[in-house]
Amino acid sequence: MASLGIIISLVIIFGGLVALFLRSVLGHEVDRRIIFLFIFIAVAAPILFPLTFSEKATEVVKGVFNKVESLPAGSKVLLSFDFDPAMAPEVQPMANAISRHCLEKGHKVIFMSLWATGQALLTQSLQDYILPGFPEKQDGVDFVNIGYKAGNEGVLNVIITDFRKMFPTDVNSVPLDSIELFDDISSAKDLDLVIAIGGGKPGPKEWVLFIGDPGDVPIGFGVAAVVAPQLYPYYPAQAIGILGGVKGAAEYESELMKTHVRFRYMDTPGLRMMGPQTLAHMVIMCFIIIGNIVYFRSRRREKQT
Amino acid sequence: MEHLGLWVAAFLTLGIYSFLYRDNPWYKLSEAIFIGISAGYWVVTLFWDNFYGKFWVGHGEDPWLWVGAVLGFLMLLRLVPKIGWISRWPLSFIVGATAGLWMMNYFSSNIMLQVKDTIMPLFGSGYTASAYDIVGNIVVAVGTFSGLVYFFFSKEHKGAFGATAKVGIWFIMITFGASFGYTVMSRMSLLIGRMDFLFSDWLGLIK
Amino acid sequence: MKRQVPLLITLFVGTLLIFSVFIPPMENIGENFTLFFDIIAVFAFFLGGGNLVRVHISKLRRRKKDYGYSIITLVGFFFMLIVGLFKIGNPGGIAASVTAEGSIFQTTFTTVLIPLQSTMYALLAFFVASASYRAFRAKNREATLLLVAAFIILLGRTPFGMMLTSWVPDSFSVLQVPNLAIWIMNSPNLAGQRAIIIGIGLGVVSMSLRLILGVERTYLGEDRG
Amino acid sequence: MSIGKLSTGPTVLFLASLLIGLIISSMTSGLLAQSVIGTGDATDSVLVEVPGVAPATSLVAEEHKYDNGNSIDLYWVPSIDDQPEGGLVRAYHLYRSDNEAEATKIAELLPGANQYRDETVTPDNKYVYHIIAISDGASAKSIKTAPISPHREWLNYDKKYLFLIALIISAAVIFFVETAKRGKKLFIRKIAGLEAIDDAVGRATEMGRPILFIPGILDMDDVQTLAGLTILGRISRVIADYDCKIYAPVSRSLVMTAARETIKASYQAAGRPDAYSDDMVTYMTDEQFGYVAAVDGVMVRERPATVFLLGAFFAESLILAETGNSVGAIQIAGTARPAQLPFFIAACDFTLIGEELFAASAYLSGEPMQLGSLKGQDIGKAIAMVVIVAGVFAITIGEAWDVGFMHDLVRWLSDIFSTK
Repeated sequence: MASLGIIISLVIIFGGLVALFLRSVLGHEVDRRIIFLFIFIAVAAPILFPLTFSEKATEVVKGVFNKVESLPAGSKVLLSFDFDPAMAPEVQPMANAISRHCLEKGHKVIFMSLWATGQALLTQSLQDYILPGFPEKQDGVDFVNIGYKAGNEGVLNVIITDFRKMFPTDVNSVPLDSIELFDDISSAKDLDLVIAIGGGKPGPKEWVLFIGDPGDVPIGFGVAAVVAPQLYPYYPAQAIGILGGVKGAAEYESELMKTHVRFRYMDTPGLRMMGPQTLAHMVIMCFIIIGNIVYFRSRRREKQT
Repeated sequence: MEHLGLWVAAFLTLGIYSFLYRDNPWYKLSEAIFIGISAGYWVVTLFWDNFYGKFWVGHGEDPWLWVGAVLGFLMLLRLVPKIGWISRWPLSFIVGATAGLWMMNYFSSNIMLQVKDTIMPLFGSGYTASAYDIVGNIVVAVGTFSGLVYFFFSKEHKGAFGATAKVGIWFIMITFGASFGYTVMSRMSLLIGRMDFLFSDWLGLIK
Repeated sequence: MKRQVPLLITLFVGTLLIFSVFIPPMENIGENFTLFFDIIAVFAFFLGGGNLVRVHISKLRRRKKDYGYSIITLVGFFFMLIVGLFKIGNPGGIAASVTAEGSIFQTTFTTVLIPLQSTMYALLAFFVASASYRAFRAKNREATLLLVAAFIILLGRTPFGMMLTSWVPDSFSVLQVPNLAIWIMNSPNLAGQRAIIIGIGLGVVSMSLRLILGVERTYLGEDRG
Repeated sequence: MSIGKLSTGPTVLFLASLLIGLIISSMTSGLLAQSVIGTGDATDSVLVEVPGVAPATSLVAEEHKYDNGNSIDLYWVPSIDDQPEGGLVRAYHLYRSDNEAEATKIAELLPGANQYRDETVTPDNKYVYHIIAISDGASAKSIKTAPISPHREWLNYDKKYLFLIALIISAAVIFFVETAKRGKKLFIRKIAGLEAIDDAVGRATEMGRPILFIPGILDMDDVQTLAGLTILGRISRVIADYDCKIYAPVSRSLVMTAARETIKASYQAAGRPDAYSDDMVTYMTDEQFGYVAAVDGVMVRERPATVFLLGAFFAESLILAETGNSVGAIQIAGTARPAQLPFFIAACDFTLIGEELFAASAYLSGEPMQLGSLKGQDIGKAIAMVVIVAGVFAITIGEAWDVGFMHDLVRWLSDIFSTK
């Protein structure tokens, strides 16, 4: 049913575009309302009948993915959820995808947040989205949620030398000393990978400055689309990769589904959001081409007369 | 009650969208509601936040606030034709303050800091930077310089100067094209949000 | 009096604010101005709101075309005014915040204004498309650059961007469309932005000086006769 | 009073005050540079020895320079027991006593901290500080600082370069204004969007349709709105001459008042005060998108021949410009918000890019004095360009071949252009 709907919609969109393309060769302009209609269908159809494109990951996204993929099982990975509810729609999908990936690979995952508003989001997404897929994982052995501590980059300045000084216990008040996962972790230098998800301050830049550079720990970024361009200067020297906005999440999800059978049917909010986005971008690009054809036709006609 | 709210919201949403086809009574109705309600909303919030919150509560501690109130009162003298010209005083106060405040503000953030940020090496010590970085740095330096040439007012764009100005406008055009393209995605997200509202919250077509 | 006083006020206030940047005890004078401005704006609202009411009542009185909509605007305006100023239906009474959850004022805001705002905002998705169709045409070299930059960035944001150029070897990965898009955002885009921003700074400095010195005085309604 | 006289007075006043400011600042800089420093007084060593942890040492309280006398900087050497690994210190507690009263805790700091700025002091009060290193079950108090009282200072010497460069550029603007006033001809190139204004007004007249003017959506406290209104003054002068209709819906009450004054004066100057009416400017609503909905309605119903969009615009830029385009209006737009310029470029016939918006009213006035100010702006641009070229050159050579004096030059330049 759904696939029939999307096929019909795609036929309508691309059939219409071909018709407009032929008209444009004859030099006919397109009414703006027809453009509006196309945009409406291009966005509405994939929402009603989910349509996902397979994304081929770019180098910057692969940087993060391959690192998680290539680390041996049991590596210590820290994920920091440095965002608030306002930023969540953009970065939550990638936070979920990366968390799942790390757990699937058997890494020992530490979850934390530098944002006061991040702790609730973190705890909730662990409960609702991430952990239900991994009933076999044990709190304290395979993963641990150490929550939020006040102090912004000051927190990082402390954990680079001593985790326990800043986080005496995890979020459930279990002392770190009695948590198996922390047996051979004394400072952030002992981590094998850190992925900072967010994009505000404190965020990726602070992780590089206070943990990545001084501790020689690889850092990956997952950020909102608007801040991504400002972070490219850190790649590849100081950051192993960057996921930017919904598109970054979609690429990561796509890569994840390709390499892990387990995730073939997982929930992919990033890819789902990319359906309408991609179609709309395609429609706009087609109209740019049609506009240029009309322009060149009419100019040639002017020359002839 | 919640149901009613949903239907009101959907009615108004579709009313605005009907404008895309053409002007019509449904849009006019939504527009009239929008103007009336929003103007009222602003009066009320301005009154409680600014007049009550800032002046009424604070004037005891900070007598300077009376200056604002007096200037505001002078503004109202427009309603009296004979002495309406006095209302130019608060106006010129605002203009002077805006000009003075923004002048130094723009001076340090737009001119000084931007110039400082442009001063960066084209390549690192012993040419350590990658070709990618070197090209990027050269492009930034050349682009900023030629862009400034384009804005020169007191010289005709002719000869070598004109050629540099031309390069400058090319850079500016690339900037505009790129920012336009980059924004499309977030604009689409807004529409996706509205569609989600219509299809799932209102009609319940998708779970 | 009518002409000189406003000019002197502008000169005095403007100069004062410029110097306050360099004089620590006057550091907060800018904030004070913002406060004054907020208070003046409330008074001015009598004029604006009054104008709104007057325009619509006169439409009504003269039975102008579409006067029915004026009734709706007026009703909406006064409804919000009464509900908000007297805090009717506010669970916390008159002492509570006007935007308290559950008050009629706040409920109207969330059910009427928020959907209207976000729908109006979302119209942009359509207009971005129609503007691209019309504007991105290769009319001359400048327009072509605009078109090409926009097209590369648009393509770079879809999966097809990667597919089209995935054959490019990784050592030349900068030529793959998504990477090219990133490069454009980082280098030429940054250069253009900087030139524009520096230019704006100078424009503001020069215009502010013209205003403060009284060279520019159109805003005062000064007749230059 | 004639124009010449009226603007000479303020100019002289302004220049004189700038000059006096500079002289005073350079004279007092030496004095100001000697700031008061209170260091730990050895005789006052009231060390509370709780065995187990060592105190922080060398606590120094120093007045923060060039401020209103409301901050004191504190520095210390952390306790020797504050080590990255296996250190004993858990926190530092900072204490202050005001005017010899009992000391109270003003801050708790993380281990590793070695400085703090106390911004809760008032000028001319006496303050004494000490810091306590806290560990599990033990604590150690540092020696107290000598009493220090912050002073209010009258000039911020840190901003001397900002002042100097502002002075140079302002002087350039004023110099050319004065030069022009003395009758020297100044060349200013044509600006395309502005050349089009006359045609656009003429077109509206021919078609018998109104002209719509939108001064942005911000209030009078934004400098772009002022720029828009100054242009409105020039345009409405032309409109009055052509006897065409102008309509300006605005979103702020103050802008409404100012726009009315502006148009009224232009009509008076054109000798047609009778043709002016307050209905030319109406207030819509302060709400961003409510205003857009209203203006869109006006556009499709009044079908203006020409639309001016000059001022501060946000996301609504494209909505307005596309609607204007759909009714077949000629559109001239301008804003100083870089994020919105691409949309105006795409949807309007002419766009004033950033600086051109501010130059427009001067250019349109055609008055030599106003044109002179544009020339002054160019001096600023020239300075920026020279600094960029010199700076990039110096830093590249300095980095690549490690040339000492090039490093110095770069350090000097970035010192000047950092505004603190």
